[in-house]
Amino acid sequence: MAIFIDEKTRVMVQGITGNQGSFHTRQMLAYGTNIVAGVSPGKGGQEVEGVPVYDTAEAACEEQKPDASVLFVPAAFALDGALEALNAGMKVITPITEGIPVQDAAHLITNARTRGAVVVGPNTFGIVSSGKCKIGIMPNQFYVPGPVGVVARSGTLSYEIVANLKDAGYGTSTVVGLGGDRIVGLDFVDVLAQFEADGETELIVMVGEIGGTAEEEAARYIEKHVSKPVLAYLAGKSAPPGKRMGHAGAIIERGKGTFQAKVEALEAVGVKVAELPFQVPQLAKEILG
Amino acid sequence: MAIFIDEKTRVMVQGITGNQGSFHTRQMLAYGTNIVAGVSPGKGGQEVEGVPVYDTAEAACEEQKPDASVLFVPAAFALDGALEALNAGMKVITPITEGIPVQDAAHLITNARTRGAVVVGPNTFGIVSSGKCKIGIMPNQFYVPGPVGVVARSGTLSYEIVANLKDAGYGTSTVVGLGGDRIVGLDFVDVLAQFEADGETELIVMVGEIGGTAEEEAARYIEKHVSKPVLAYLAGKSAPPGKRMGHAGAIIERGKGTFQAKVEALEAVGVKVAELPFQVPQLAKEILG
Amino acid sequence: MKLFEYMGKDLFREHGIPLPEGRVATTPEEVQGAAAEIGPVVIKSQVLAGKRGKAGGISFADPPEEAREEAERILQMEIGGYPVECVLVESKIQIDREYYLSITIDGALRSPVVLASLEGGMDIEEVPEELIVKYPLDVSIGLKPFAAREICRRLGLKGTEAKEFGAILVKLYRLFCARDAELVEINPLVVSGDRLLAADAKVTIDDDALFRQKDLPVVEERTDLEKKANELGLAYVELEGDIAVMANGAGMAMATLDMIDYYGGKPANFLDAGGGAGVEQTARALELLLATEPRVIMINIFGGITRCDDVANAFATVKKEKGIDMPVVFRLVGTNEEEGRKILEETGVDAYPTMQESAQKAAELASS
Amino acid sequence: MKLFEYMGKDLFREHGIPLPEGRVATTPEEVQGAAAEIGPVVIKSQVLAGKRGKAGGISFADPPEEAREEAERILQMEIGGYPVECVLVESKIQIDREYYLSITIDGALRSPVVLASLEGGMDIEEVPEELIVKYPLDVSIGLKPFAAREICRRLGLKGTEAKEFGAILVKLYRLFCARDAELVEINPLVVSGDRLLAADAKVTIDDDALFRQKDLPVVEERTDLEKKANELGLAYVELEGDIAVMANGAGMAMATLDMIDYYGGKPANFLDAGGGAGVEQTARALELLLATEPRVIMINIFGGITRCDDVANAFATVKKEKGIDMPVVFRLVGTNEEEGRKILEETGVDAYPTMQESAQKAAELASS
Repeated sequence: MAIFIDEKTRVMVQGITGNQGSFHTRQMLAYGTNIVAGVSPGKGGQEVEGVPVYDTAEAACEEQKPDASVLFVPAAFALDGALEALNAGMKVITPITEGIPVQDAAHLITNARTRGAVVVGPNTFGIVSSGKCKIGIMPNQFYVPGPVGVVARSGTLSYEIVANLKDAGYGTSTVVGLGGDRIVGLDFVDVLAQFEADGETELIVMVGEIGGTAEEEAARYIEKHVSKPVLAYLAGKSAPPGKRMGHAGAIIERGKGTFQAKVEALEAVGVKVAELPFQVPQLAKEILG
Repeated sequence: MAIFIDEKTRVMVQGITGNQGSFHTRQMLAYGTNIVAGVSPGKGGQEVEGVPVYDTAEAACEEQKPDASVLFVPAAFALDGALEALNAGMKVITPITEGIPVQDAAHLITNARTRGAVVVGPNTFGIVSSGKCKIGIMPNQFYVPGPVGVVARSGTLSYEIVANLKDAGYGTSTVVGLGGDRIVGLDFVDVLAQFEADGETELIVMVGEIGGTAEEEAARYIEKHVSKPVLAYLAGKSAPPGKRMGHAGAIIERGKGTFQAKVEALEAVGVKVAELPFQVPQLAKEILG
Repeated sequence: MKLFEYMGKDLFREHGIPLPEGRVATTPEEVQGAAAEIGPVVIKSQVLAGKRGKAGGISFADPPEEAREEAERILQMEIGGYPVECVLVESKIQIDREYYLSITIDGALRSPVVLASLEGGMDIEEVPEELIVKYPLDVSIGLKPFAAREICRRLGLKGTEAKEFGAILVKLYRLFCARDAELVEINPLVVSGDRLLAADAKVTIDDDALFRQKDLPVVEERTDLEKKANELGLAYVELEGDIAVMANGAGMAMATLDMIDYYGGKPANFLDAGGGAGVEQTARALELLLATEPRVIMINIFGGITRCDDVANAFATVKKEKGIDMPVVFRLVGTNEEEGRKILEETGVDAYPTMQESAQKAAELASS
Repeated sequence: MKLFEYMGKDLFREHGIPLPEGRVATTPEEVQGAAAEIGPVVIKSQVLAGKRGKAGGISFADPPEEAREEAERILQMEIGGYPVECVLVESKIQIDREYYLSITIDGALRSPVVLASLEGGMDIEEVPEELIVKYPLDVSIGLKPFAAREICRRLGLKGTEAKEFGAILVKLYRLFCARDAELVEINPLVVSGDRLLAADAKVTIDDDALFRQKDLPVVEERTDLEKKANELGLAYVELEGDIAVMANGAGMAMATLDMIDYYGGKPANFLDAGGGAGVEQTARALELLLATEPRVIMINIFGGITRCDDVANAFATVKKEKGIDMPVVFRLVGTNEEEGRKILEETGVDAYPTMQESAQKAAELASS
């Protein structure tokens, strides 16, 4: 099974001729991802790592029928590219791009939702169904098939944890990067629901952090709907409060979002919370044996 | 069965305190429609014909849980009202209003489609599932239950035909007014698909007219997907060409839309076309016996 | 509401769509003055009719004195029944290629649609369908640069030309939305050296949206009677015969004409009384029909949102106040039918129950 | 980017949101002049900090001479660490009631949300939740009048007041969208007789959208080091300890701090090298850390979009060109790890394979 993407997923890379685009196309191909097309306006007819490049997503779709897209395009053009992918019928859209205006993200995600498409990100490391399909920028070597589903707010920290899990002998089913922006397409709850239904996933690891209320909402959801064991690591215990949004933003969260509040919410519904990243495999061992 | 609406439909009337709104609320109630709420900004707390009036659709929904709405509001405010209904969760939205700007209609219909809601109209006489629920402005006395499904582009002409059918002893299952505007929520194809699946409908009557390509598209659909007998009457055989749209509009239709083209398209797929309205019952008799 | 070319170009300018330099002029002297400033010019008659070129309403001129002479001729013309009241004096541009670009509403798709072709400069209906790119727009997305790129790809445009074409298209859609247009058309969109220029502008505004486009100039295309009818909220069409027809609903009106025609009658005109006209409005409509002095009046009302009693009351009022000399054939069913018939009876007019009987009677009366 | 009140009010004016009459002034003389024109005034210090009133940064004054004196005092103040550089001189308005109105982004709902309350004039966080109407907006619909009516209904506003409130809300949403705001807040929205007036304005623009809001004034709130880091596309935060930390990714940076803290170390600052920084950029980032003169530098890179070889190359370059005196603890895994390690080895620095080893080592080195 795996969630959102699998070995049948046909991937299109938008911005494939750029530095990041071509580098990560090579990495994804090396992982075994079925990349069928690239898009780069004005570069149609070229090839990148053997992948045919098209001027537009519709042109790519006519010939290659991709169903998922990953975007390596500058923030100012990301909404245009993502809507192009959506309009061309992609069902999974993964904007790696950082710094997309928040209102652009809101438009993209609203539009995707009404079309039944999933937006992974923006500002995400991507999504990988281990051994089947990697869409994103995570380092290949750590993603081996196994029983642990991982859902993370931050990239590198999740690589760390996935690497620790692998060292301890636990592979991953699917690893999902929610994305670091204020508005992202998926939240913990969406992914937890998929993992709960996924035959390959036996243990779910949440990699969260301070700020927002996503972990608290996840806790409420877990209580009612998740029967599989869930582990969490939350970053930011010692972090400075940092810059806050204006008052109106703060009122939405009303004292939620602190490290302590998140740990309490999760532990109250039976989620084990690791104090440091490397403790995750130890807790996994207790559960999976 | 019946299509789109039935005896369980809970109707909300927007603009209920206006002249048309209150008059037709009385008529609909007399027909037996289950009108559960009215909306009229600033008039919340009043009653019209015993129907409670609310200031907003959301307020009406909180207390009365309607699932279909009919709008008697001026054209300039119709988009706002219809989006309000959509946003409050209505699944059938019926703007009776004439003269809604065409771009407003496009927005409404696009939005409705993504939410799985049906827009009957704008500029429609409404929809009636005979003996069960009438949402609209058609005269009550002609709509008695029976085996004929009617779908019409124009109001009065369909009353005429439904009345003729009734006089001849044929009642109607559901009668749908597509609406007279350039952009409407339903076309013949949408309704034909429903009638084909409807257990109560044995014969389908299309009431069309010159202009546009809706009848031609219906013919193509009938050929492939409709097993039930279909009759048609088309108005405008002797009508003057009238005012045309600009060239770009004309190119879209490219010589389609004439009376002759429509008759040929329909007859080619086995649809009997009546020359005058009163011949419809005669043809119905040939089919239904 | 159709706009004159120069008005359309004012909107183009407002939205940054590149145009040849130009001025509107109403006298030969103004034209000469404009030409003196601009250089070699094209003088374009401003009328709502098409085929101005074939009619001699477009003329190139240089020097300014020739522009003056040409303007003198053009300003006296009548094209397609419309007198030329002003001209647009524009810089004569080098024409390397002529493209076509428009956005309009597609009823079947329920959305705006872009039409684009490399074959511009002629009537788009004469361009073979396979040479036209037709690209429907999703209003929830709008016209984003990606759509412009895709349209350029289908056309085969590349490089700078594709970029300029795309930029114009995005602006044209903005105008289309901001101005509640039904049609915005650039034909031809001229390639002039390394620039693209809108050499013509055809803009039609949605009449139903004029209430929120109040800063637009008003262009009147209707006849006086049509205008009067429209002001009453009714649709009026003039025909050739002698039976004045009033019906409610466009379909019903057409069917009524069809039936009169079937029985050998000839309609003089028809009034679509529309939905929900009240007593006062219907009375005014009747007076309007009376003023056309037909041999017979046929009134065919199938009440829905229109109430039979309102129509009957209007008839009774007009009959009493103005008198009606010609025979009137009435057909009245639907909402408040009983009340309506009663009122009619009091005026001494019977209502027929069916459309065919009334149409037949009207045809008979007209030919007697 | 937070805007000063007067800038926010300029945007309000641009969008037709009603305001008290006012002028910006930078000298007591200007304030006196403004007061002479306006009448009784309120003088409001313009700083980005909150609680200006409590700090004495807002003052009512009449006659103009008093306004001048008050301005003299306020213009010399420092509030929340910010010096007052200008004041807004506004007509003193009659305050009958104070409401609250804002639009912001709700990450959990993934949409803009309206917050409204009849309890304005105080910090909205101090208003009980049940007195606040929270209304999420669907961006595919926008903020239409119906939403304004529903919000008024929930607040209990009626009649003219509801109409004005609704009109302001619709305009505020237009501003929110047109200006790529993250927050637009009116607190208080004052009922003054039969009018509603925005007595304050708080507007925060999405930093990520500044590229398309180039006509806005630039407000700089960052420290020099933060600014320098941001210009390199990196996030920089100053802390109290002695270990400079560079990591890539916000989560990783936080986890690195957590781990240093766990082993008894004290971070001096941290640089989130973010995703995809190249050699040049990373070198500049390192130089920035060096300039803070920490006891130890810990670099924790888990390469994804960031490549280990780029980071190693940057380090090698800086080491060679500038020299690095303090101990450096390196942790380097992920994309192009092998290449990166090889380059590091050549500079004589070993990379630790795990985060805990490196964090522990850094803490040890700092306390030794």
